[in-house]
Amino acid sequence: MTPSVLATAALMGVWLFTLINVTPIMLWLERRAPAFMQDRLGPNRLGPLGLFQAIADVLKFIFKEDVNPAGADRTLFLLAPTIGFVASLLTYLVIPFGPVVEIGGHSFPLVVIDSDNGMLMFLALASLSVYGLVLAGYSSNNKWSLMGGIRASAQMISYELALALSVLAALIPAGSLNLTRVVEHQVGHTLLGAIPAWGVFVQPLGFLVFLVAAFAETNRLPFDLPEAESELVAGYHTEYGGLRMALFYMGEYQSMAILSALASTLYFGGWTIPFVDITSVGAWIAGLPGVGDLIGTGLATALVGFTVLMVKTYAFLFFFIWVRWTFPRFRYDQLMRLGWKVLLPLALVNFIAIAALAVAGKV
Amino acid sequence: MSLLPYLWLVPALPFLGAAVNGLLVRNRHKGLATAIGVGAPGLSLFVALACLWEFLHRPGHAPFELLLYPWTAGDLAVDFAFLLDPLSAVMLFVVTFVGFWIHVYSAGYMAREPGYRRYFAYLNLFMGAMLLLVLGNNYVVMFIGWEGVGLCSYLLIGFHFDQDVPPKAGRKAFIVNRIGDFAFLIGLFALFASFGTLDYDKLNMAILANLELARAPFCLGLSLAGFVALCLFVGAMGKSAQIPLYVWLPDAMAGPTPVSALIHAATMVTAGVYMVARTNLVYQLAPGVLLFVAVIGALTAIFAASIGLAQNDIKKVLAYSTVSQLGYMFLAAGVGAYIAAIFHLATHAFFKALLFLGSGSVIHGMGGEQDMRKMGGLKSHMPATYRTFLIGTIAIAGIPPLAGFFSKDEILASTFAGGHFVLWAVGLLTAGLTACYMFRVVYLTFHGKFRGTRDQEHHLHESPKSMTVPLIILAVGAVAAGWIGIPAGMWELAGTEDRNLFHHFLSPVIATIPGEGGTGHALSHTAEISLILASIGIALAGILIARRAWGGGRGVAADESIAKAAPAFYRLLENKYYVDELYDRLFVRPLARLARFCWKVIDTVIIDGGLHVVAFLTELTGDLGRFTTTGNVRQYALYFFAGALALFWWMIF
Amino acid sequence: MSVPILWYLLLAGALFAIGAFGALTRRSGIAVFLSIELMLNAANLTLVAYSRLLGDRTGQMLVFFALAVAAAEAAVGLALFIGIYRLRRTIDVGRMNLMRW
Amino acid sequence: MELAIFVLLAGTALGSAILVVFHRNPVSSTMSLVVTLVATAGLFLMLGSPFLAALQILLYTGAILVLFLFVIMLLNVRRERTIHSRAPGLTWGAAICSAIFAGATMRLFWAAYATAPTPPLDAEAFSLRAVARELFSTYLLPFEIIGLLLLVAVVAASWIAKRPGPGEPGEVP
Repeated sequence: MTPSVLATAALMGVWLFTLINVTPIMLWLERRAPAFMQDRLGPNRLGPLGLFQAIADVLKFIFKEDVNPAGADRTLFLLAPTIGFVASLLTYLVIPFGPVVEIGGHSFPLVVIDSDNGMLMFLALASLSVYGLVLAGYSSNNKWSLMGGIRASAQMISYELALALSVLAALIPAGSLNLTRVVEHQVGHTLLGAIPAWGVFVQPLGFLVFLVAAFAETNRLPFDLPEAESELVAGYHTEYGGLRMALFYMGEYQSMAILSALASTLYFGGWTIPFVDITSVGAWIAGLPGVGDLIGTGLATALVGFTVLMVKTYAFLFFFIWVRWTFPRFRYDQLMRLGWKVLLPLALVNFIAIAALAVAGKV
Repeated sequence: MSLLPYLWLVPALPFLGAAVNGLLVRNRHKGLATAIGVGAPGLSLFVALACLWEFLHRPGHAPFELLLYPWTAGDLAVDFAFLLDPLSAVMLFVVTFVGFWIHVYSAGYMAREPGYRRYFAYLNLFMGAMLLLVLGNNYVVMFIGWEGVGLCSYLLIGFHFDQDVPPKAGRKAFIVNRIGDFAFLIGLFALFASFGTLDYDKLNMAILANLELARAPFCLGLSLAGFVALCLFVGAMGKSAQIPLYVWLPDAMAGPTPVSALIHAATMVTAGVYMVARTNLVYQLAPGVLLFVAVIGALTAIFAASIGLAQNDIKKVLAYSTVSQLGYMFLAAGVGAYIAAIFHLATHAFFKALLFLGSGSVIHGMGGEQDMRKMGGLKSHMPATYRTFLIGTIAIAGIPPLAGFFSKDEILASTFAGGHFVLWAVGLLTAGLTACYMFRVVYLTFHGKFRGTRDQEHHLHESPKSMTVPLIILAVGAVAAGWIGIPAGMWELAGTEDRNLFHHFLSPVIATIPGEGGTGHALSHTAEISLILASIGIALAGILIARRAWGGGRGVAADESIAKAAPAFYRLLENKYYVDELYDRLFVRPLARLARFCWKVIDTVIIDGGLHVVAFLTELTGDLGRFTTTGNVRQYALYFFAGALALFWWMIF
Repeated sequence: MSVPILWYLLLAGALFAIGAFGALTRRSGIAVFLSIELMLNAANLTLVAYSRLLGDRTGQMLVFFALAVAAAEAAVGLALFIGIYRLRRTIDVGRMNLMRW
Repeated sequence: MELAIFVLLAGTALGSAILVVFHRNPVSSTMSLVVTLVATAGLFLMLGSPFLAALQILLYTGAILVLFLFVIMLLNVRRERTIHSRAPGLTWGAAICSAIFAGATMRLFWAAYATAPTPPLDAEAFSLRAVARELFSTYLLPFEIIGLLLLVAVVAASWIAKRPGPGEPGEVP
């Protein structure tokens, strides 16, 4: 085992742990946060702040009976949740959470795939997650599911365009598909000498398009038409229960987390803090009495970067919840109109504008 | 901070305004449409003035080039670049200034139009294209603007597309212009093929470095320079309404009046003059073509002026007057007085825009009536319009110290000095005619008794502020615009040094050919003064004749008595020398007949007949072959695949 | 051990033949379409393999364009199937015999 | 190692390709094609073009085949009773033709490249940057034309698939 293989394994482990745990945390947050918004308490009996409610939810999912509906296409029915889950689990590979750090005399980039094709891989893998929903919709042999699947495929194809275009526009200033470069570019420059050149300041329009498209890609309100409970019972996962249902939930929350992390990386400086060099923060922590024995500067830096990225990511996740309890659902035709006639042109305009600015050397 | 690098804003702003108004604003948001439609040219004017101010303070008025985007296709390297030199500076000022005030005027004039927003989108688009034409630093950018203004002209003439006449007039303008543009393009091709560039500067240098090539015989018995000059002049003929391509301009009056003022009087139609002045080096190398230009110009001038005498539609008179004045400009260019041509262009832009806007105000007050026979006595109803219109009339008639006098006089003096006495006489006569028909308009419209219906009389009113203010501003221009070009003779008379600012400003633009004298012909100051007196005299004579004929409340009666005295001649004038009918016989109908022939004989008999034979044969073979076609798609696919495989086999093994 | 390019080519040939068989025999229009996509994919594989073999990027360019054309083809083709289904309530190519004499 | 991966990918591609052609359920056929395409993308990756691999997944599986599924579900195409043509002549013809084709191409490849060594991968020339540079310089015109083609295809598709209005041909009673 060479150090780099070990490091990659460690990175993947950290990410996997983080992503798997997003779901319980979100399950809890999604009950408590709106409760406070609506001036009620939410689940508060189990554990401090009701935190153990998450564990209870997980246990419930695990021990529920696994039902196979009559007339379902069995292979596809079993395959569907896994596809969605795995596809969304793979996309973390390209998101960095720190600079190149030195641990034990070796340098490691804090990203699993440190490649110039990183962003392309991300888009490619993200585009696969639609199969989970579509297949679930088809194989359940249920009209609600079928409708949900059709809606999901149309919606995700439509919004993927706007999403990809805004992501590509966000990459232009750095001139690289490698997300580490993108983050470094954002801290390496300032706008008007004072504002950090975060993507959100350089291209607010692009960020807006990204945000809306991200909501649609993750099937969250106000775009949760594929699982609209008042129209389609539960859409594509109507027939699912137990652990398979949990897989859908996890896939969905993981996509949200990944897209949030991506938004933080592309538009909010990723693992960095404006005007603060996190390597020096890491050095400071490592220099604290008693800490230096435990972890070196490199590991401390990685921890700081990871924490910063997570804070940003969870801020976005909270925003997802906030929006869910704020907006009503779109109608199907409104959804399509928004995607094709508003977001796509806006994304194009943003793309062309940023490209023009880049050619002119202004960003 | 230097503002000149922001020169690109000048055309960009109107384009932006056009895009926003045309694509985003809704029809019911009239206030927004006005704010954008008038605001964009206003900002553009502001930037232009700032740029001009800075340009005037550049040492030696050094030309300023702004490269926006270098574009290359093979050997053809055309930069998207702007050039601000004295010539384009003059044009820039005229276009933005007059253009802006006409936009302001339009806000009042078009207020009740349902297509208000569309109108402003077009008008802004026009401004942008015109500024592109004027500011481009090479012929291709100029040509883009040239076509752009042509398009806008077409759109705006046919603005009332739901009526019968305007779309036809728009089409006519477009088609006639195409003839000219075709020649223009050929000229550009010839230039590029010979000198390998289309930049003004580089081209001039290339020509000066290679005079033999320019003078060498090229085509049609002309030298290269001659050929190019002729082609470009044909282009100018189309755009600037010269004989024989002038026919579209009078018809173009079907468009809204501010459009006539902006496009068909002040700016677009003068593009031809600008282009000839821009190309002056080529013209100087082709004296024969130059003379041709002068003759065409003089002919157009007198021809259109005489038609103007017998027209009853107030806008038609102004249209022919414009044609005539454009003839003047080409006369000037033809005798080598390019600066005089540009000078007249500038002053003409002011007073002709003023006259058109005045007529628009009259038409507005009359509720859409354009026939002067139904007007009269409007003086008391529309005092502001009357006063400004009168100023414009005096200016065009050539009475000092108003603008028209100086420029027209300079043209006549240059013609005389160049030894073209016949052309000079024609020009002088035209000046008299101009004074005469313009005062006829004033007398028929504003003096005497009202001849319209009682409804119209009841409705009569002075126009709103947004219309009268531009009138007043332009009237000031029509009075004062000439003072920047007071001729040398007058300075002599006043005993001071020559302060002909305009001449000094523009003279760097006029190229000099090494080994030849300058283009200016010396004229003794006494001669100059006597020429001035002669032109004042003939203008006064024209005015007096007009007063005798139409003044004192005689009004339309005079027309009738003239018609009775010389019926044939009057009818000839009234029907515009039957030129439209002539073109109809000569070109339109033969073409229609040719098209008919193509349709009835070539198409139906020969082509269709041949096709029928082929079709019959096909049908026959098809009847035989259809036993193999079962309608099964997969079977066809198998045939296809097997065939491909056979080919593959045959090719490989 | 490095894989010889030949193997890729052979695989592409096999995929193409399978696709061709499907395209010729399947009844469902969509399945025919899928088979055609399979053939296209085989062709793409050949191009990429050759590109690698010859060290020339042209093959990759062609694949790029082939992908774009496939997208256009799929859009129009599927729209056609929707139209046909709407008219005739079937997408069985065996029953689309309007071209029959 | 590399050989093992190749065998795995190639086997998957071949097996799922056969499933594409022989599976009764159109959705399963489509999913098999997805597997083939992903496997092929893996082969692309092995051949040193990660760009095309990503594009293959992004475009083919992520968009085109989802469109297929969408249409299948929209039209609600169910299992076919007999999946292949009932005309035996046609089936045999197709089988023979395909076999001939496979044999001919394979023989051809074998004859030409049986001994051809695999050249070393020139990572610089095959990098995303180099590919992009060539695409936007040498192949700019085809690129623009493809863009136009896609636009035309989108317009055509939306027109063809549009529900016909009353009185138009194709109106469903």
